[in-house]
Amino acid sequence: MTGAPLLEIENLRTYFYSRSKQVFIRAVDGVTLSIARGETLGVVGESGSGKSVTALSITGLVSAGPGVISGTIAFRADGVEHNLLPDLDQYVRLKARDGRIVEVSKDETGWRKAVERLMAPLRGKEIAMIFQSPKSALHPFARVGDQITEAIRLHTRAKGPGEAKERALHWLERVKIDSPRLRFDNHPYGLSGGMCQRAVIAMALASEPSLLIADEPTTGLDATIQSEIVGLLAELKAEFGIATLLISHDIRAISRLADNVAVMYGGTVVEHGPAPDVLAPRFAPKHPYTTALLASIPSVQNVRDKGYLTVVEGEVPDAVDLPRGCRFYARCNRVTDDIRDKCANHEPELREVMPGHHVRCWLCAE
Amino acid sequence: MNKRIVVVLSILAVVVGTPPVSPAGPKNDGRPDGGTLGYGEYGRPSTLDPITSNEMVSLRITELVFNGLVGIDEKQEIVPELAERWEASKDSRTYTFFLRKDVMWHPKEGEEAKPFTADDVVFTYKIMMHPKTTTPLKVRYEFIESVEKLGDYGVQFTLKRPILNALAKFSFKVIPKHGPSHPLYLTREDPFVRHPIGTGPFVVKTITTDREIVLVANENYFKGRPHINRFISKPFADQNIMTQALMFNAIDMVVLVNPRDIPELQGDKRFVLQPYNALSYAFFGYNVRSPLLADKRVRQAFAYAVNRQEVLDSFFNGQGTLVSGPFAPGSWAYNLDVRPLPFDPQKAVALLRQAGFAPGPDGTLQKDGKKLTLSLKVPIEKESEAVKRVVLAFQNYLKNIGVAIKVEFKEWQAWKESVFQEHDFDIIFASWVFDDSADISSLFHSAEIGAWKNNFGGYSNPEVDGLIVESKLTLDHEKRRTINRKLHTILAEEAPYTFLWTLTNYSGYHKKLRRVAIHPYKFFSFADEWFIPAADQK
Amino acid sequence: MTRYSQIAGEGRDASDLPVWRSADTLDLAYVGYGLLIVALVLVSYVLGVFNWLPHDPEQIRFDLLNAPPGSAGHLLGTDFLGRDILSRLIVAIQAYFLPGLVAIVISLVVGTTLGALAGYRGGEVEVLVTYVNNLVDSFPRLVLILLVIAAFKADIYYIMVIVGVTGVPVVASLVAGKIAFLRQKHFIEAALVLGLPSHVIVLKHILWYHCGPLLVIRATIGMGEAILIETSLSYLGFGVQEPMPSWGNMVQAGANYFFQGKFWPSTAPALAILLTILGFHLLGDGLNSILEDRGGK
Amino acid sequence: MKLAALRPVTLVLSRELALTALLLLGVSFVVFVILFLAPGDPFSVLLEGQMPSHEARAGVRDALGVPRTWYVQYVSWLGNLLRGNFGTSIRTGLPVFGEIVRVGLSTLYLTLGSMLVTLLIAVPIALHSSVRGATPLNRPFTLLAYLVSSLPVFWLGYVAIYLFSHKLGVFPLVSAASASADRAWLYSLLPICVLGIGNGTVSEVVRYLREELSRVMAEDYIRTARAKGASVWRHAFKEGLLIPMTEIIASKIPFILGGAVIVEQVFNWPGMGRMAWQAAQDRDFPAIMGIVMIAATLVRLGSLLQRVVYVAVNPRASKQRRGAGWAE
Repeated sequence: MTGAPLLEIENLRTYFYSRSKQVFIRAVDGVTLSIARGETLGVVGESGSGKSVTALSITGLVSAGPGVISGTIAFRADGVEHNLLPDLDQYVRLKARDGRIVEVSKDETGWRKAVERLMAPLRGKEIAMIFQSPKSALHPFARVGDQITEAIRLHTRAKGPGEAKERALHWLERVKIDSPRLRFDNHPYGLSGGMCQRAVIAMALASEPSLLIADEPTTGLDATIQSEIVGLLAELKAEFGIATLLISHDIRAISRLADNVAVMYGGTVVEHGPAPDVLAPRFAPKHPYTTALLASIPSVQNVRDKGYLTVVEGEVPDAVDLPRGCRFYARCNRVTDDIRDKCANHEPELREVMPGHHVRCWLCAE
Repeated sequence: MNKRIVVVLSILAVVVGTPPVSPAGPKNDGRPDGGTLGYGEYGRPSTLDPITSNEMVSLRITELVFNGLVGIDEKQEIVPELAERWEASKDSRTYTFFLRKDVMWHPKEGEEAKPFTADDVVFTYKIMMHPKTTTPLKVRYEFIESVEKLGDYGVQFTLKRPILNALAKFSFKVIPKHGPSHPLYLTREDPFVRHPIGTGPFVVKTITTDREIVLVANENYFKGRPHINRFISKPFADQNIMTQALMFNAIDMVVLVNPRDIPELQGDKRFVLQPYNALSYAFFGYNVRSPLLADKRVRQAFAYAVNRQEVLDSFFNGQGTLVSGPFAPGSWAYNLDVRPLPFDPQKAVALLRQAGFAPGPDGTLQKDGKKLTLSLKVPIEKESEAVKRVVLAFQNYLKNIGVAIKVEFKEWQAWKESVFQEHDFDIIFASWVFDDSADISSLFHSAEIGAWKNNFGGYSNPEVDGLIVESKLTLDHEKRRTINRKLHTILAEEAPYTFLWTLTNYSGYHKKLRRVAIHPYKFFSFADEWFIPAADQK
Repeated sequence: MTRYSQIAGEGRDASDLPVWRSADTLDLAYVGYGLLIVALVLVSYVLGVFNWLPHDPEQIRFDLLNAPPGSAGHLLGTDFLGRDILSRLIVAIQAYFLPGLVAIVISLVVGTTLGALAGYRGGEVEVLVTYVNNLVDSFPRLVLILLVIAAFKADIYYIMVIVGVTGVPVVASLVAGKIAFLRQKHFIEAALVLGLPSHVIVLKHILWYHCGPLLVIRATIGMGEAILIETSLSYLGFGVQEPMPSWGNMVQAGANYFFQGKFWPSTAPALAILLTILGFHLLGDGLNSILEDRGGK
Repeated sequence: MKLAALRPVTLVLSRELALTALLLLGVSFVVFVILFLAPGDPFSVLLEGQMPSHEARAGVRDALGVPRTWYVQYVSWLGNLLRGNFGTSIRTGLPVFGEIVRVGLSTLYLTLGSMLVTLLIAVPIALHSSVRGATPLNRPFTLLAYLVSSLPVFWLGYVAIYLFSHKLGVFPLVSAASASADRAWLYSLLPICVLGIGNGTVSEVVRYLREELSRVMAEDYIRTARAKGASVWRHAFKEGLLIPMTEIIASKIPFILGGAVIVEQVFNWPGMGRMAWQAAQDRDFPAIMGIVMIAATLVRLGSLLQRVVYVAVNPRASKQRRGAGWAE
């Protein structure tokens, strides 16, 4: 079953419940994605478009309860298929008064237990994660080396602390940390952001996972370091070819690393296809949002074309109160009168407009 | 009420006596030796020697450890102790004591026991009077001019002036010359005050980390080895807990049971409640310097206004007797013909009217614009329920006749200063404890007015002064008796105090203790006679 | 997903409910209880002041010493002088009212001043304030009070001054901490940029807007502490003195009869203390979590 | 602890020691000032029972060799303190220092024991409610913690004695020394528990631990730990439990010592508290000075220990300037 993708996300919905407003915040609302072995899938979108929550949902790290997750996530590691979302609804009880849900009580304990039971064998071992702001992602009190060693001892057949340490050092070298033996004994506060991120990456790779989720790995680092890290990731990709879910709003990073790209907007995927096509400004058909997004990237290309940079006008829709129709409708500059009604009132499907290229827009309806 | 103002005076002595001298070694009275007695103390002793110590807890210990030249028995009679006999000169200015020759000091650890000699007596007196010595006793022995030893077993005291009942004063406890580390004076830094050695029936063995004082029988006590092997004094910080401790056999004896616990113990067959008559009475003392209280009718009115019997009955289970005058009841000087004033509010009001007081707008009496409002000062103590009850009851009674009393609680020290030094008070509630009920000169003689003198109320009355002096000068017992009865009558009528009652003290102890007799104000004087049947010694 | 979709769009009119509706019911219960207690305290204070009492709290009944509850119209029974316990409980509030206020005012005023200085000025001042705080914190409260009693006198106001002073560090660190937090959020810089004079910033924006609730909560807790301290001292004989009733000296007096199986004289005031202080605590806690919840979302 | 970690510890330790010394100096001065301003005269205690004349007092004064000017008094007193000589108790004439050390040990035993009890109660509640959030299980316990924190401790003591000694007869009512050895510990159990429960800090300990733990649980590095499948506890323990625990306990020592004063009275425990009370009554100034000093020292040592733990755990601590340590 090599053909089957490594990870298949089907119509994922992750809602948070806000007690103070007594409503659901629909962070992720019907995302469908899939990653094949060795593929790097880039996910782009403004902040608040639900990229990170998607990632966290996959690894069951969505913490802020009470919330609800539904849909299916199929993960196929070493020939076994895991459904990462067993039926969690049973742990949620809704109390509705005159149509509105006034209270959501959630059996946190049961919920967590279920998730943990499922995730225990996968997390870290099969699915590793890289986070943004690496400095805070590392344990402040523990030596960097030890943190990596821990991952190794947890998930690999490294025998004894000695060997584990060796492997840890080996990984530190792999991620191009200068004088790894020295760094091994450093505490996070002793390292620069870039080094921390390298260490985090080393920690993630050290357990030789089959899926790597990089959640905005370059955010919170200054520009030069960013490109360094991207470069590193590129090399590692070439070297190991680990399937990667790369989340970033840094289009350039995506374009450099991703095979396929999914564009998220308002908690759902609006466009999904091969990286070159999706990221090529003139490629058609294309979702207006993607166009706008690309147009807003500072790049020689853009400037030459227009002589100025455009911005995506308007704001990301409120996750609490999503429009009935197309989520981009309010900001869309390509609505034509004959489809305006549809745009306003009916949400378009994500349909395959070309082999392997999906767009969610009425323009591409026919 | 364990802190009291102690006035120490003395009584007429029968002149000469030569009692039988029982040999050292076991008492051959057929009663079993052995057993341990643990008794509870409220508070801890400051020091364990007779000179620097100043409260009841220490007093009890010193009574067990030391002896005086003479002793005073239950019947207030002078009995020989360290001195086997004595002589007074005709002019009663010199007293000669002939000491026992068979008395040994408790051995110091690692040393031979030394014999008791005249040197020790002289030493004790000298050290007592030394300016650097910290002791409450000095003032009591200023009447002695000199002391000299007549051989090893004779001491002669010369008095500055002949004073009445000098003999009883020689009951002061004698300490050994080789005891204190400093030869001239005794301060509380001296180790002796914590590890005293005496001649008494019990020897201080150890002080545990819990401040329990363990005393063991003195094998060669000159009156014969005491029956009980060990006395243990256990300090308590809470009287309720102390009573509980007695009831749950943590201790065997409480020397002075709190009145409120008496019913509980009475019901209990395991314990004996033994009354013993303390030579004391409680009173409200008035500051006659205050213009409001200068008029005796006011003071009398107060006496009429208070239903003392009711208070006694409901707060002290009637354990006591009302007193009508300045002498402790049971003393020969007490005049039984004078009846305690009855409870009679109308009379009280009438008296106040005569004194010129009329009810003001707010109900409180007043005289030419001046309200009849008085301050009643009371010392703060942790265990002060009885005091509170009496004082507040008093306040209540006087309110009923339109007198406003402001009750003020002050810490012990501050209270003493404002009462005895600054005389800044109208009324106090206190009680006198006598070791002789017949001499009240320091309480009411006008010469005793002044800072730190006992006539704190500033009461002065020539007639009373006269009578007091007269009674001091007459040596004829009957005459003195009539004089004192007269004094009693006058003071009862003058009411410088409102005389309240004398309480029956109860000691509660486990019934295994036998032949327990308790001295009115020295408590453990007869402890060497107590015993525990062999069966109960466990 | 239909299961959740029905409420999906209904955020519109549901947004921004008043605090009391959005808050967790139990927190509300806490606060409610706390407020009830506060109200009770105030009411009984008024009752005491105007002497609207079931009985004369001073009236001694020789025939009714330590009478059990309900006897002869004494709802909570009588004490060791046959005085009505209920009336005394009510009157006793007054024993705390002013002294407690003194303690609270001292700790709040001094505390906020120091805290604000430390947090706002920072640097040397902060170090100094820290030192002072640690210094005060070094004294066990009760022992210090005993010291002062030994030195001066067992006056409730003296004691409350100590309680107030020893309460300073907590307040100071609360305020300073808050300010430090605001600094992190560049709140103060922003204000400065707006050209606000610093006293306005400190007083109005920092203390009033951000520390207000904290301080209110501290005040209630401070009151509770005052009551407990007074109780302990009453046991030692140094508390509020008769004839003025205080819950402390009532418990103390009543406890003398505890072992004789007469519980009510001490239990009634003890419960009063318990419930009151509990009320103060819960009020503080409830408010805390509600306000946080608000701030959080 | 690895050698690398040791250096900062010693460094900070020395800094802390200096601060402690400075604080104790301050303490001593405060104490002295209070007592110096005091009206009345401690020496009258010596003459209790008699109505002392001023000359007599002066006599005592000279006898004890008390200098008259305040700074001489202070300096000499301080000098003595440093030499471990706290003067001699006016009441008992015993050297104060030795006396305090003797009773101090039993007080220390009492307080440490009760701290343990407090933690045994507070930690589970805090853990449960911080990890699980408020559940019907831990809510009542939290409430209970609040309840006991509002009890007058001496009354609690009476209740305890009534129940366990009076009614059930479980615990002996006598102090350790006179109880037979095997029951000695039993006797000490009751006061320790009463103080542990009734010292009024349980609720605060619960609250603080809960908040700290939930704060740490929300940290990024905990998420990282979960992401790599490591045990959350191992990662959260130091900052989430160890440090807050030491902090709160260190800061509560004064309260617990205060509670000890009462509990020692009730349970007849031969400790510093009783000595303090006695001294307060008798105006035994040297004694109470000494007690306050020792108590303050204990408090300081507590916080010193807390700092040591903090530094040992947090390698960064030695780098940061020691902030006010605001509880935030």
